[in-house]
Amino acid sequence: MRNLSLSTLGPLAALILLVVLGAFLNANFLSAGNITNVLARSAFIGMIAVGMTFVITSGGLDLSVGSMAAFIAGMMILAMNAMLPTLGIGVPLVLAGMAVALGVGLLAGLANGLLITRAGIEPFIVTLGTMGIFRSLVTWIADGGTLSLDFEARQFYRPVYYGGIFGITWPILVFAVVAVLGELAMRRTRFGRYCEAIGSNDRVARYSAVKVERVQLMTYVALGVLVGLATILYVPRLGSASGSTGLLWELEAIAAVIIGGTALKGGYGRVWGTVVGVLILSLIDNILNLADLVSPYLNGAIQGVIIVLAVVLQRGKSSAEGR
Amino acid sequence: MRNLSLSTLGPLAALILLVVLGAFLNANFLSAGNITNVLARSAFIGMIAVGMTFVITSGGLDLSVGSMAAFIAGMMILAMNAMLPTLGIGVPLVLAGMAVALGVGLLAGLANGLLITRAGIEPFIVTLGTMGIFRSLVTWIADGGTLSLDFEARQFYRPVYYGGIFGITWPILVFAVVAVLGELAMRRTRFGRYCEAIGSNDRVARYSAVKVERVQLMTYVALGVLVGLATILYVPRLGSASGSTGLLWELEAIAAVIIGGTALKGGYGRVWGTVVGVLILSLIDNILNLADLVSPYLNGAIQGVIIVLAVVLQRGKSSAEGR
Amino acid sequence: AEDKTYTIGVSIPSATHGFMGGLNWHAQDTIKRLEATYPNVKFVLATAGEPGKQVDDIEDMLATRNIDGLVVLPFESEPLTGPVKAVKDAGKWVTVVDRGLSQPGIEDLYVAGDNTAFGQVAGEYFRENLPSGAKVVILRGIPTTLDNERVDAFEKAIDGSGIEVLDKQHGNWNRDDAFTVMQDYLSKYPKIDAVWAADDDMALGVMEAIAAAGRTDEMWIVGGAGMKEIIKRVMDGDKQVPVDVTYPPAQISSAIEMTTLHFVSAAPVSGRFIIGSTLVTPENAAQFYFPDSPF
Amino acid sequence: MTPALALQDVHKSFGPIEVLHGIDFALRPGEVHALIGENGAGKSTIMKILGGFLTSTSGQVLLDGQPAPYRSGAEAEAAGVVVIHQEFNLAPDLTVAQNVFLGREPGRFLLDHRAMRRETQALLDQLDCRVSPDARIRDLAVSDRQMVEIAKALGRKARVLIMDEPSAVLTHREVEVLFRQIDRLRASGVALLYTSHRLDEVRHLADRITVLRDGAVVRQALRGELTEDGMATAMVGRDLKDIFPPRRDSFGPVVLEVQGFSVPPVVQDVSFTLRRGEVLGISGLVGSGRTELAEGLVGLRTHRGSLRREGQAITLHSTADAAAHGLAYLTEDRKELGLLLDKSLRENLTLSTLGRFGRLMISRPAEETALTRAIEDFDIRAPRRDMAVGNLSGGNQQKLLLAKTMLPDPQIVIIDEPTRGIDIGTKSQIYHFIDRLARDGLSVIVISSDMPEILGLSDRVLVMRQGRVAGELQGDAITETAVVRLVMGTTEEATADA
Ligand SMILES: Nc1ncnc2c1ncn2[C@@H]1O[C@H](COP(=O)(O)OP(=O)(O)OP(=O)(O)O)[C@@H](O)[C@H]1O
Ligand SMILES: Nc1ncnc2c1ncn2[C@@H]1O[C@H](COP(=O)(O)OP(=O)(O)OP(=O)(O)O)[C@@H](O)[C@H]1O
Ligand SMILES: [Mg+2]
Ligand SMILES: [Mg+2]
Repeated sequence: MRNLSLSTLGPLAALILLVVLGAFLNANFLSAGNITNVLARSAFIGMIAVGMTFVITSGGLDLSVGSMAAFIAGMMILAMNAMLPTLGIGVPLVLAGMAVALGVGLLAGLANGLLITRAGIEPFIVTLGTMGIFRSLVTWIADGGTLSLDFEARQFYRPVYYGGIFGITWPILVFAVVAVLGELAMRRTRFGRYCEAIGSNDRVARYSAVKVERVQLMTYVALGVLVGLATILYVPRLGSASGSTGLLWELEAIAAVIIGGTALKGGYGRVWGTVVGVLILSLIDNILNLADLVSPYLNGAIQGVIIVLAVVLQRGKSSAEGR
Repeated sequence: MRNLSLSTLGPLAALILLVVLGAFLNANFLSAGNITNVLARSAFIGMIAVGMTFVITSGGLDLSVGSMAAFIAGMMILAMNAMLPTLGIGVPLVLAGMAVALGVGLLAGLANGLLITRAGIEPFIVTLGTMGIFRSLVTWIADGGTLSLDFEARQFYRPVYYGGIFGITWPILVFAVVAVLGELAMRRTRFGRYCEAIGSNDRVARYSAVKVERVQLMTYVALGVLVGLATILYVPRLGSASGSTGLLWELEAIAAVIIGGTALKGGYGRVWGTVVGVLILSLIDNILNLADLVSPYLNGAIQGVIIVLAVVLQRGKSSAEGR
Repeated sequence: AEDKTYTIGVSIPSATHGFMGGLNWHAQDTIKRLEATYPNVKFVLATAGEPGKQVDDIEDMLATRNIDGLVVLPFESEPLTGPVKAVKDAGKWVTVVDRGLSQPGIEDLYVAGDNTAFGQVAGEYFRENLPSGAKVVILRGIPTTLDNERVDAFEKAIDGSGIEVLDKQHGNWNRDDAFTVMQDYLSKYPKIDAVWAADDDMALGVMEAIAAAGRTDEMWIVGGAGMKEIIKRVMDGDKQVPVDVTYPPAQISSAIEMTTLHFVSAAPVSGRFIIGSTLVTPENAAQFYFPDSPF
Repeated sequence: MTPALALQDVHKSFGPIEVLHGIDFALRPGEVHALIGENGAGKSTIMKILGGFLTSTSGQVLLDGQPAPYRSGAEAEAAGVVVIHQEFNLAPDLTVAQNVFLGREPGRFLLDHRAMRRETQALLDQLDCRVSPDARIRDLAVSDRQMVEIAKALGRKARVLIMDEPSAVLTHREVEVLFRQIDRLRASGVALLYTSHRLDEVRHLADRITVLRDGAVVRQALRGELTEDGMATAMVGRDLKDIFPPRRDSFGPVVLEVQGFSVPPVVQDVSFTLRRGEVLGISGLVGSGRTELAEGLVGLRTHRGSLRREGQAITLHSTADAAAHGLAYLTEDRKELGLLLDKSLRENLTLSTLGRFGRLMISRPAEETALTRAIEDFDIRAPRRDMAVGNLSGGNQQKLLLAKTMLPDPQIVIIDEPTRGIDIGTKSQIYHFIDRLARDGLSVIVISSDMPEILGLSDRVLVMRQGRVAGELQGDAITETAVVRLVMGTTEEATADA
C-alpha cells in the first residue's frame, strides 16, 4: 500500500515541485497567459503521448510519430491549398483539411500496425523505417524547403489554435477531452483492458479469446488518428510544414509515457500519468525560459537531470517491482 | 530447423543482396578503397553496437552513447591539448589521450549503470537524461563551437585512423577484434550467458545465484569503455569534437542490434548479427551516395524501406517466436 | 531615459553545427559586453532545436519576461511569422536576423546575410577559374529554404559556363557527414576538378577525405562562412583552399547592438542591413581572421 | 448417448517427432474421465488438442459427434469447451477479477467493474479461496493462482471442462474444495476430463480412466476396475513397490542452526536445527510462510535473526552467498522463478554453476556431459536435447529443475514441493534419490503440501502456522493426525470449543 501511493504520487509530486519552483523564480509564471501557453503547447505532444500510452501498454513502440506529424501536416497543407480554389476560404475548407489530416493519420497508423501485426516485424524496426520514410517524403514534397498554407486560409484557420471558449483555448480543451477519454478507455473499456493483458502476456490474452493482433493494430491506428488530431491543432499555429516539423516528438512522447509510470515493457498503462509526464516536460522548458539559470548550452543537461530526478521520486515502485 | 536457418541467414541474406546491388550499380563499389571506407566508417558504430548488444540482451537500453562519444571526444581533445606542453608530441601523449578516453568512457558507463541498477530507474529514462547531459556538456565546453586537437598532435595521431598493417586500417582491425571477442563473450563466457539469462527472466537469474545487478552494471560499463575505444579511433579522423559529434549514433547502434536479430526485450543476443546489421546500415548509405537513384531528399525513405525489408527477410523467426 | 530599464529577448537556433555555434558564441559574447556597458538593459537569451520550440520561447518571453524588444533569427521563416507578428502587435520592437519572415513589414529592423550572394559569389569564382567541361561536386546543407537559395544561386552563376555538376548530396553542414559523402564521391568519380562545400565545417571534412584518398593535388575546395581555420589557410595561400566566401555569424552581434542602441540612445536604427557575402582571397584574408572566436 | 467430445485416431507430431500415436477416446456428459500417464506421455498435448489450442497432425476431434467447429482456444470456449491449463494462464499484471473475466468482460460500453468484482468474489467464495479480487496475480502464491485459474474456468459456464493437473499445487484442503465443485458440475451434466499424478484422487473421482503410455492408450477402465497399484503398473509398465525408502536412523552433528529467524511481514521468530544426514519436513497450510522462510534462509528475502553453519555465524544476502555456504533452494514456482522457459535444457541446467564449466570460456562438451548425466540420473524425457524448456512436459521441467538445484553439490538443500506434477514412478525415484543424499551425508529440508510425502520422507517434521512454528514432531510421533492437528491449530481445547 505504501509503495502504491508512492508510485501514484511520484510524478504528481515532481509536477508540484516544478510549479512551486516556477512560481518562485518568476512572478508571471502563474499568470493566465503563461499557463495557457504551457498547456496549449503541451497539447500536441500530449495527445500523441496518450495514444503512445496504449501502444506501449500493449507491448509496442512507435518511433515514427514525429515524422508522421510532419507528413500529415504537409499533406494537410497541400490538400487545403489545392482545394482552396474550389471551396474558397471558409469552414468547408478547414473541415476538409481536418478530414485529410485524420484520414492520413489513420492510414499511416494502419500501415505501421499492419506491418507489425501481419508481417510480424518488431515495432522498433517498422517504426524506425517509417520514421525515415515519412520525414523524407515531407522533405521531398516540400523540395527541401517549407510547405506553407495559403496566407488567407491560415488567417481563417488561426483561431483553431488561438481561439477558444470560456477563456480556454481549443488545444487545451481538445487535449483535456482526449486525456479524459483516454483514461476512461484505459481503465473502463475492453480495449484498455486488452492492451494491458497483451502487454502483460500476449499468449494468455490469446488463450482468453482476446483478438491480440486486432487490438494491437487498433493501438497503432488510434495513435495515428491522434497524431492527425494533434496536427490539426498544430498547423494553425505555425501554418507550415517542413523536414524539421515534429523533430524528436517521438522521444518526448515516449519519455512522457515512461515518466508517467507506464512500464516500457508493457502490461501496465496510466493515461493520467502520461498527462502529468507531458506537463513535466513542458514545464521544464518553460522554467528554463523563465529564469536565466545558466548558459543556454546547459539547458539539455538541466533537462536531463530533472527528468531523472522526477523519476527518482517514484523509485519506490520500480525497485519493488524489480524483485 | 528450417526456422532456425532462416533466422540465422536472414540478415546475412540482406547483406549479400546489398553487396550485389552495390556492385551492380557502381563498378567502384567493390574497389579496395571503397570497401576500406565503408568498413572503417562502420567501425565506430560497430564497436558501440557490440556493447549495446550486451546491454539489450540483458534487458537494458542505452540512449546516451552518441552524446557520450561526443563528450569523451571533447574530454580527450581537451586533455591532450592540456598535456601537450608537458609531454610533447609523441607516443606518450597519444597513450595518455587514449587512457583519458577509456577512463571517461568507463566512468560514464558506470554512472549510467549505477543509476539503473542501484537507484532502480528505468534504463530509458536514465540514459535519456544522461544523453542530454553529455551533449550539453560538450557544447558548453566547446562554447558552442568545435574543440580541435592541436594541429601537430593531430598529424602525429592521424595514422591511428588512416594507417594500418597488411593494408587493413586500424579501425577495421580493432572492430574485427572487438566483434570476435564480443561474439566469444556472448556465446562462450559466463558473462554472455548471464546477460541472456537476465534478459530472459531476471527473477530466475537471481534465484540461480546470478549477481543480476552486477552483470547489468558490467554491461553498461563495458559499453562505456567501447564508446571510449570508438572515440579513440574517431578523434584522429577529423581531430575535432562538437555538439553535433555522434548525433543519432544511439539510434543507429540500437537499429543495428535489432536488425542483427537480437530481441529488443532481451534474452537473446547475437553479436555477429549486430556486425551484419552495422554493415547493412553503412552499405545503405554508401550505395545511396554511389548511385543516383532518386532525389537525395528521398534517401531517408529508401533507407527506411531497406531496413524494414532486411528484417522481413528474417521474419520467419519473429513470427515463430512471437506465438 | 537613463533610469528606465529595458529587457531585450534574443531567440536563436541552438548550436547544432559550426556556423550556428559561432552565432551562439557571438550572441553570448555581445550580450555580456552590452550588459556591462548598459546596466539598465537586460537580455534574455533562448536557443531552440526546432521551430516549435522557438515559438514556445518567444511566447514565454512575451508572457513572463516582459520584453521590450525581440531579436530573432527564425529557425524557419514560415512558422515564425505569426508568433513574431504577435510580438510586434503587442507593441514591442522586433529585429529579424538572417532569415526574413514570410510577410513583409513586420520587423522594425532587418539584419541579414545574403544567401543568394553567398551562392553567387562562389559560383562566379568557379566560373572564372575552371575551364569548360570541368567537373565539380557539391555538398549541400540541411534541407531548408536557405540551402535551396544558395544552391540555386550557385548553379545559376555557373550556368552556361560548361562546368558540369556531377553530384549534389546533403552533408548537413556537418564535418562527419561531409567526410562520408566526399569519400563516396571519390569512389564514384575518377576525376573531380573542384568541390563546392558551401560551409567551412563541411570543407574541413571534405579536405580530410581527399587527403585520405591521396588526391590532394587533383582538386580545390571552396567552403563558406569564414571559419578561422579556413581563413587562415586562405591567408597562407593554401592551394587546396584558394578562397572562401563570408557569411559572418557576427551579424547577430550587429543586430543585438543596434537593437540596444534603439533603446539607450536616440539614434534611428530601423531599416534593412544586408551584410553581403565577400570573396576572401589571400590578399584580404587578414581582415576576416578572428583567432579568438570559437568559429 | 453420443459423447460430448471425442478424439478419433489422433496423431500429433512436433517437428519430426510424433508424440501421440492414434488416440481414441470420448468424454460423456455427467462423467469424470481421468487421463493418467507418466510425465511426457502426452496428456497435456491431448488436452490442448481437445481445447483447440493445438491442431492434431491427423485424426479428428468430434464435438457431439460432429467434427469440431473450432480452430482456436477462443472458439472452443465459445462452443463450451473450457481448459484449465497445466501452466498458468493468467496475466501477471492484471488483478484476479480482471483475469477471471478476461475476454468476456461484462458491460456494454464501459466495463462493469462492480459486477466483475462481485461475481469474482462469489466464485472465490465458492472455492473457499480468500484472495482479494483486486489482488494482482504477480503477488499471489502459486496455489492461490491455481485457485484463480479454477475460478476463471468455473466462471465460463462450460459443458466440457478439461483440467490439466489442477491439484498439483493445491493443499489437501483446497483439493477437497475442488472436488466438491467437480461433483457439483458432474451432477449438472458437464463432461469432465481430469489429470493428476495423485492416484488416490483419480480413484476417488473418476468414473472412467484412460491410461496413456508413450503417446498411446494402453488401458481403459471403469470406476472400481483399477486399484492405485494397478494404475501405477499400467502407467509405468512394471510393478512399483516401496514408494518410500526406509527411514534413516543415524544422524551426524548439527550443520545449521536457525535462531529467532523472521522474514517480514510473514515469518516470525522461527528457530530450528538441522543435522547432517537428516530429512526435515516442513508442513503447513498455503500461506503459512514456508516459502518465505526458505527464501529468507537462502538470502532471497530480507530477514532478521541468526544463522549458524556448523557453529559459525553466517550472513546471507543473496543466493550466491548461500551457494558459497553450501545451501541450495529449489523454488516451488518453476515457471516464473525456476527455469528460463525459452532457453535449452543445457543452459538451464548449468546456469547456477557456470563457474565449474571452464574458467574463462565455458566448455560446451563439459556442459553436454553434465546434461547427459542429469538426463540419466533424473530420468528426464525430452524429445530433443536442444529444445526450449518451455516445451518440455510439466513433470520433466520439474525433474530438470531438480537436476539444476543438485548440480552445485550443496550440503544443505531446501526443496519446495519436490514432486509437484511428477508421475508416481519418478516420484518414487526422487524419494529414493533424496534418501540417498541424506545417507551420503547431506541435509535436506522438504517443504511439501503432500501429506504422504511429509509422512513418508521426513525424519523430523516442522509444522508452520501463520508464520510461526506451531510444533515439531520426531520419529514415531509423526502421524497424519498429529501433523494435521498442528497444521490446523486444533489443540484439544480448541476442538472442545468447536
Ligand atoms: N511445443 C512442443 N514442441 C516440442 N515438443 C513438445 C511440445 N509440446 C510438448 N512436447 C513434447 O510432447 C510430449 C508430450 O508432452 P505433454 O506435455 O503432453 O506430456 P504430459 O503427459 O502432459 O506430461 P506431464 O505429466 O509431465 O505434464 C513431451 O515429450 C513434450 O516434450
Ligand atoms: N510478493 C508478495 N506480495 C504479497 N504477498 C505475498 C507475496 N508473496 C507471498 N505473499 C503472501 O504471503 C503468504 C505466505 O506465502 P508462502 O508462499 O510463503 O506460503 P507457503 O506456506 O509457502 O504456501 P505454499 O504452499 O503456497 O508454498 C501468502 O498469503 C502469500 O499470498
Ligand atoms: Mg502435462
Ligand atoms: Mg510455498
